Amino acid sequence: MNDSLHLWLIPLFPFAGFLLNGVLGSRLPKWLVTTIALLTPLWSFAIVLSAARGLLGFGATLPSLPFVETCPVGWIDAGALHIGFSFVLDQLSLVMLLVVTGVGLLIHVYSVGYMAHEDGYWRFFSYMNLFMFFMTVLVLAGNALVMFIGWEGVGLASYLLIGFYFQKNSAADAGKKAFIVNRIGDFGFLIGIFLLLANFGTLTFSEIAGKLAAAPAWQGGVLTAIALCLLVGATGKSAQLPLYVWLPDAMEGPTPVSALIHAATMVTAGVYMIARTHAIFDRSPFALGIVAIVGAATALFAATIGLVQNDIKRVLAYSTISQLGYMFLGCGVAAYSAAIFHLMTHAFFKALLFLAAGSVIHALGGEQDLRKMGGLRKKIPVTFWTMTAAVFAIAGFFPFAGFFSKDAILYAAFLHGPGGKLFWFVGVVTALLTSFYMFRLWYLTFLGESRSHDVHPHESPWSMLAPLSILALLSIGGGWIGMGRFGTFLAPVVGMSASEGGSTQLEILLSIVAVAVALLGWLIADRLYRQRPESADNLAAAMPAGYKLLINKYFVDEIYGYTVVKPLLAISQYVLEWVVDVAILGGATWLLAGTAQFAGAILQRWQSGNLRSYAAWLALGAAVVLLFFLLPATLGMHVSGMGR
Amino acid sequence: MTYLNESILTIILLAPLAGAALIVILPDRGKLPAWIGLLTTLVTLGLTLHLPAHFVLSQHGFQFETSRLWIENPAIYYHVGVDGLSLWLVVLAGLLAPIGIVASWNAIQQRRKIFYALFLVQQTAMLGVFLSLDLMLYYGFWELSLVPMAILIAMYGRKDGSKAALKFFLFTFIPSAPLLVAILWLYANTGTFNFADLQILIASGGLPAGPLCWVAFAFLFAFAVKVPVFPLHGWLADTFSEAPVALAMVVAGKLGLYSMLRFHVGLFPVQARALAPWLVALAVIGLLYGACLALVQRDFWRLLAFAALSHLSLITLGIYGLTFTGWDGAIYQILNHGVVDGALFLLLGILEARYGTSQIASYGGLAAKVPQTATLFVITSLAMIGLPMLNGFVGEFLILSSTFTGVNRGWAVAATVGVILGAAYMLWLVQRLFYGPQSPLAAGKPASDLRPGELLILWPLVALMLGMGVAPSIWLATIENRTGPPTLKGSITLPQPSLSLAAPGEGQQ
Amino acid sequence: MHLILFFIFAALCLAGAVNLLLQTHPINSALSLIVVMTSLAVLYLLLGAEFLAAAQVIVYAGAVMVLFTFVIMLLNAGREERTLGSRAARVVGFPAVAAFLALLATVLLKAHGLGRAAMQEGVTSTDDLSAVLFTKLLLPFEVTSVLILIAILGAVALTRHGDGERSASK
Amino acid sequence: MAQPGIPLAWYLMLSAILFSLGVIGFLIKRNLITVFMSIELMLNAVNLSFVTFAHQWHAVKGQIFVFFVMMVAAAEAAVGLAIIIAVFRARATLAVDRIDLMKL
Amino acid sequence: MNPGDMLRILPEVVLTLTGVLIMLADASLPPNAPRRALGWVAALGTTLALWASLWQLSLPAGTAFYSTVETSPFTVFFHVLICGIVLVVLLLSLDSLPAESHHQGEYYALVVLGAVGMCLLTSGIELLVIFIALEISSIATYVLACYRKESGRSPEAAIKYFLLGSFATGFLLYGIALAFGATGTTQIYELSRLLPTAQNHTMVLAAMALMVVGILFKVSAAPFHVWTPDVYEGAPSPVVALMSTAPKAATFALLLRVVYEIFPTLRSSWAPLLWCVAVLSMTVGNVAALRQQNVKRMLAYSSIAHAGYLLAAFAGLGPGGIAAASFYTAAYAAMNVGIFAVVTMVGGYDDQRSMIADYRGLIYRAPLLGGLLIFFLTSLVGIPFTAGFFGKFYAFSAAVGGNAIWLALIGLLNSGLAAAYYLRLAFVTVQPAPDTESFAKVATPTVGVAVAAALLFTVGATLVLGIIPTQALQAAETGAHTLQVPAIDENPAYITVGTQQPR
Repeated sequence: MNDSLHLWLIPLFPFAGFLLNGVLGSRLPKWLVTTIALLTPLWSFAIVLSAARGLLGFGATLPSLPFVETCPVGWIDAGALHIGFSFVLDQLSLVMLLVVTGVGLLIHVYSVGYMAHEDGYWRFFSYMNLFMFFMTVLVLAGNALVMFIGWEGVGLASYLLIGFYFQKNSAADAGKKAFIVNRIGDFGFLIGIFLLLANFGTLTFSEIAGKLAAAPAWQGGVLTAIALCLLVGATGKSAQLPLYVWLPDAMEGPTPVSALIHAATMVTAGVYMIARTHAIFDRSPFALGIVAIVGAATALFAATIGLVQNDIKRVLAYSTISQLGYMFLGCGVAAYSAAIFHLMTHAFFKALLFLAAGSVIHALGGEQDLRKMGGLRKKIPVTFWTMTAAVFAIAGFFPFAGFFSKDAILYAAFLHGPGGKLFWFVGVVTALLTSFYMFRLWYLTFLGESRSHDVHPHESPWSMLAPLSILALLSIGGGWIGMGRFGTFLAPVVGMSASEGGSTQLEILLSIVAVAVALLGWLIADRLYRQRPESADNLAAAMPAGYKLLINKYFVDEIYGYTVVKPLLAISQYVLEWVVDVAILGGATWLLAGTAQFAGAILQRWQSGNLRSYAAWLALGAAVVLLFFLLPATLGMHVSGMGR
Repeated sequence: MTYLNESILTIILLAPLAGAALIVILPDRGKLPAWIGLLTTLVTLGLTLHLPAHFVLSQHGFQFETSRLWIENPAIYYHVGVDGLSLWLVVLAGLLAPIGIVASWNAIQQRRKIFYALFLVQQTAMLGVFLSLDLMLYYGFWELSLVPMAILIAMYGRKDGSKAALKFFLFTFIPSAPLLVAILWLYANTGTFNFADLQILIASGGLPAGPLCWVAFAFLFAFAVKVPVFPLHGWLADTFSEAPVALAMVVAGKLGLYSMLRFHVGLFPVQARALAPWLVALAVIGLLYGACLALVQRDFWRLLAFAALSHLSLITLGIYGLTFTGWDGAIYQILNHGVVDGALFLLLGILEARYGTSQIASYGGLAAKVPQTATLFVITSLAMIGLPMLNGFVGEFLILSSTFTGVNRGWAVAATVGVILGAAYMLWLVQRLFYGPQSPLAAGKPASDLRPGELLILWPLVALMLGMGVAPSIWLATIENRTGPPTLKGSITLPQPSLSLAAPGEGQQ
Repeated sequence: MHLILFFIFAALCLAGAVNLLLQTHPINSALSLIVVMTSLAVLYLLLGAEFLAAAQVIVYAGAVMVLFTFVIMLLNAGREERTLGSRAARVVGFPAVAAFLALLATVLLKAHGLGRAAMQEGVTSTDDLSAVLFTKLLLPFEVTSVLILIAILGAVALTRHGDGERSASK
Repeated sequence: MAQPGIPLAWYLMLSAILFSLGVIGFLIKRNLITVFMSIELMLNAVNLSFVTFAHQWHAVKGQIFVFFVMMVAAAEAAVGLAIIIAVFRARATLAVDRIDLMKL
Repeated sequence: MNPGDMLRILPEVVLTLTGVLIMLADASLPPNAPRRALGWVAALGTTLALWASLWQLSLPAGTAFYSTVETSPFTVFFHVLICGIVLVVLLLSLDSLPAESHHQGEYYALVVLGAVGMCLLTSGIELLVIFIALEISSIATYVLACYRKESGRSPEAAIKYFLLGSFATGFLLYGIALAFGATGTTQIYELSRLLPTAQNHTMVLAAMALMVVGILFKVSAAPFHVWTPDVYEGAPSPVVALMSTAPKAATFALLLRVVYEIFPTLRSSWAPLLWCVAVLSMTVGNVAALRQQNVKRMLAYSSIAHAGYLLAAFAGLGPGGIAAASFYTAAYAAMNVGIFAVVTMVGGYDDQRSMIADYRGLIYRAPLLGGLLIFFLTSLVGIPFTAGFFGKFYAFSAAVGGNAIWLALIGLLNSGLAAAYYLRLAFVTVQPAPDTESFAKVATPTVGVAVAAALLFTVGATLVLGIIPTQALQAAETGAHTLQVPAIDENPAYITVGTQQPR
């Protein structure tokens, strides 16, 4: 069929890969595992590309967007509820798909090298394919419930991949934590779905948008509630305050996983979801405000923690959280295209950062502590140069990709209503911090002298470097599309915000400020870590409280531990199990049984074995029976006598 | 074929009994009883599959019906039949039986004859409960199901079997006393035990309302203990931790929940509605309570017991939400729970058989040693905590969404919280059993992974979980063709979400 | 005349009964019982039951009580032991008997239409008695033979030493 | 006295009192044989009632009943005393209060 | 009297002749000859009697011997029941009595002759006949209870049973005397005709009270049950099997006759009493049984409870009350004789292993006995598809039919409570026995042909009454109709006592 894109094939290929490798992988030769693992996302990518080709005007004409494909058989048909498997391809999902399958494919390739010597090679790739499957389902989803499939599914894949080294308690813990925290977010999403169902009677995004469009005056109220519930879901998946805690721990997984799931794709699902349901958010300024606040706060918050982390992957993790905060900020100021734009560029450079970090770690034989690195520039040059491109991109230097997208968000924030300036200011401060800690990482890793003597770094294999290089190119050039074009492209889906029209003088001015700030961050890092390496420690020593606060990540995990987890366990154990279950309910049962037994004991005493006692009881019984019969009769006579 | 359609239910009921008789007659030599048991249950399963294959979707009411006078006065009929409500439950019962046999294959080392014979009797009793359309016949099977169960728990209990068996028996037997009185009262006032007749007679309003209320309550109470509904779950944990795996997997839920739907809500819709808010509340409390307690259990059977409490409470919520969709979800979830719990029991039973303990703390790091077990366990756990595309989700979603849209948002939200806790305890269990460094126990015992026979039963189950998660319509279509209570029809359906009601903004305009 | 006889023998009856209770030696109790029984025989006579009066003396006072005495002698039963005994008998039994008697007394004393007994009235001849006994009540009469058979069987089975019982088997 | 003789109720009362005394005897006597005698006393009391009622109704049946009761009493005496002998042989006591091997 | 009258007491005649034959044979056999064959003679005679009873169905219902006995489906029902019980008990005794006992002849004769009394008790319609029949059956059981006279317990049981039994007979007799005093007759039909118009209403009431006391004692209903545990514990097990069922069935028949035929008009008086007694019996029986360690004693308490259930059947005055009570008697007999058969085999004639702990692991030592024990216990619990269930079902459905819902509820809750101790025994049976010396020594009881037949009968009866009870129930119903029951009035006066409407 010419007019069919066979969207369902996009997730299906990775799923097939998952099944093949998952079921048979342990028995297949390694090369076959690799082939299956790589070919399946490649096919998906190819399909996406073929679709994109038409859209971008390169090839044959394709059906107009949005293109909807629905499975003829419904999924859940119960009573009045009809939910089908429907996939939607529009500009938004296309961009996401390109990122997901493209970056995903690159990371798969990278993993071939990175994971080459791991035991669960086949297991790793089957999980990766599973992730690709769920992620593409999430992106393509035409209704909220199908999206929820992907939503939960990527959480599952993330859980499995974080816990890949399951023999390590920390890894298993991290996986569990990720899943459960995500589930808390999913709880919000689910409630949101219920609210949608209750208020719209449908979960299909287009129908919801249509119904909203039909009621132009409908604002706030229940829509705010829906939006906030969805936001909870998004904060869970996209590691925003207050549900970000799982992401740093997720670094326990293999590095390609961190790159793919916890940097480039899955964590951006929240942003994607908000963009997808923007019709609802648009009707609730309050909810949007919350989104912006959450985003800005997270951006700043995570950046401060990132300043002092010593684990290379953790720095990147906090930077991811911070960057996701930007995206949320973008959504919060209704600049969805900007947010998606940043999402895309971020996918390039953050994947690159992680992969490069992975390469570093690979080179150092598993070392992740920044304090034990240094002087790697010469030893692993390709890694160094690609990483450098990424650092510049994330720091927001012109003309790297990050510059364009971050700038678009900051500009949109600046223009956004009363709080906009504040958001912008927070964004700029975050940019400063980002620049600082990224260069700190850069310095500590590559420059200076090696601080560890017993390692012999070596450059990574080709399979790892090739993806690095491609991503480096994208990090450099990915932003050149320009916000204007990108915004126009996405406009049919997410609309156009005021800031996305084109560049103005103000925007240029703001850009200059941003670049200046980034430069400032570099300079500070340069001063602290290149010129006077000891001064950083001095600074930390000078502000022990602050440093302690930061290095311990504001004690958030501990706070959660003491306010949520421990009380829950304690209440379950002591109040519910011991008091309610054992003492009250068990006690009640025991009491009933005990009463019966006690009564039994009393009645046994009755059986004294003494004949005369027995006779006494018989006599009593006889007297009672006699009384029983005679008394009513006597009374009756008396009464009737009275009657007479 | 017509003849078969008429007698198929009788054959289904008799098949396990025949197997039991065969086991009793033949000598107790080696695995002979187990083989006969397996064969019988497989045949029974095959027979039950006849039902969905020949179930006429377009035809309303009971199908495959047979009705014969059994006892003249009082008029008790041997009256059996299935509708959408019981159809898949029968198949489920048929499916769980071979699983139970496989679970017992190596766990039961001695006195196999008694075990398998009683197991098959239990099977008949359970099928009988699902099939009976005469209240006395139903009650007969209902009580009969207790005996083999209790005896086997007493015989094969892990530590103090007879105590647990007694607890189980009394907990379920004593509440059935009011149930019998209620049934007798109905008979005394209507002169029939026939389900359909009673449904009409009760709906007609000819019976005095006050006593009817108590009658309905007696029904409910008996079922609620059997399910169990919080706070009547006292027997559950002990039974789970003592009962042989094959029995534990059939003991909770199904019978009670089915009975609630058929005989409480089905017969007494008005009274059920009056009590529904309370039950919804209890169900949600039980859901959260079970989940919380499951978090802190040290023994995996007890953990599973409280998890079951939590899940069964969810189904109860679906039933007493009194919405059409909720019932769909509830019935579907009963099936899911059966499949998932069956697999979990089987897996944990295998672990216990190989490692000799059910203390979670003794385990750890098993995944490297028994990867297949770990994989299947994780998949089953995921199905249990309601991951989309696996079966648990569909039921959960239907129940929760119908509760949210049609019953009460607060309770629905609270119930959803319980679902999250479900993920917590299950994943924690997975982690403590399979992940982390290997425990001394795990390292010390050269235990093997799953055997072919076990795989042969587990993979189809997993496939079923997936199938039921992806294509629930296959089941839901039949489930919806059930005979609802006459008065409830039309009065309660899924509250059609209407924009005009839900969107105040539009109203203001 | 009737009145005097009634009072004398009723008093004898009661005295005998009370003495039966008060005596601690079984043989004394047995003698007291014989007093009661013979007094009752006189009362039967007063009520016109000649045959019964005779039977009472022969069967009861004679046969039955002889049996009792015989057993007392056989077992060499001595005075009653002063055992602590039963509290229930006192606490429960006596009030119960009192209530029982009181209730019966109300019934009997308030009963309507009860006649009076005079010496010459309603003497039943043995003829009348046997006429009924061997026609209308033939069956009970015959059945009594089974009863007596059983009594004999039982007495034999119980008192005969189990010579072939256990010792023989061992 | 308007009528000759005495009221039958007196006989009946005598019977009731004798019966009660028999019951009391059962309660207070400590020797199996005397306990058994108390029962005989009760039966005799009932017999008096029967004879009285027979007089009241001029019914022979009452007297025949008494006759049968006597026979039954005789049979009972035979069996009862045999049992008492058996008890004495097994336990070497006739004290009622010691016959309490089985209780609770 | 006409010759046809003999046909109306044919079973009794057959039994009597059998008894006499056994006595004669016993006397004429050499002292050391085995007397086991006499048991078979007794069994044969009982079978003949059973057949004779069934044959009596072909006679038109009617009376004989100047209206002192009658033959009706009601009497036939109980005759068959009693003969059946006696037959099974005889079979049981055949294998459980010590083979070398010299008293076997007397034993069988006593059982058979006792059965004459029991049979006559159900068919007598003249209080004199009933009194004598009662004494026959009682004296026979007194003697049988004492049968293991060399042990200390058996004579104790007998003396307790005997003295208390006679004591209670005194009350019954006094009641009869008062009834006679109120009407001048002792023929049941005349009584029921005359009583409503009797001058002395209170005397009638007192008569009824005392008669009921005497009968309730015999059926061991609370509070007249105190003798039961001691007697059951001490008496030999086969005898307990007999006396917990056959005389009890006969006395229940008598109770039915007394309350429904003699005092039907006083229903408003006796129904509440029986209501109370029923509730008290089941509760006392079940609760006291909970802590019992001795199996026979436990079953004694259980029989008290079952008497309560049985009373509940007609205390509620439902339309099927009499039939339900009759049926229950049969059902109870089937399972109780069965369980006592098992107890006899396990415990031995000497009751050496009668504690619950002795039953540990029984099912592994003796699978058949263990399985049957569990089966009978299940039936006693009242699990469907056994006689116990349908007995209970009919009893309580009669109660509910009579609007005595509370009675039914209490009864069924009680049966739930009862499950606790029945199952305790059942579960002990399936527990693996410890490998200690004392358990190793326990001999595995051997099941002979006679006992096997007895067990087969009881199992069969329990199953038949549980699965296809229609015929038995029809028999019970036909019997109930022939009992002269005036129509149950619509609004019984007891309703305020028995049945507070649940609110």
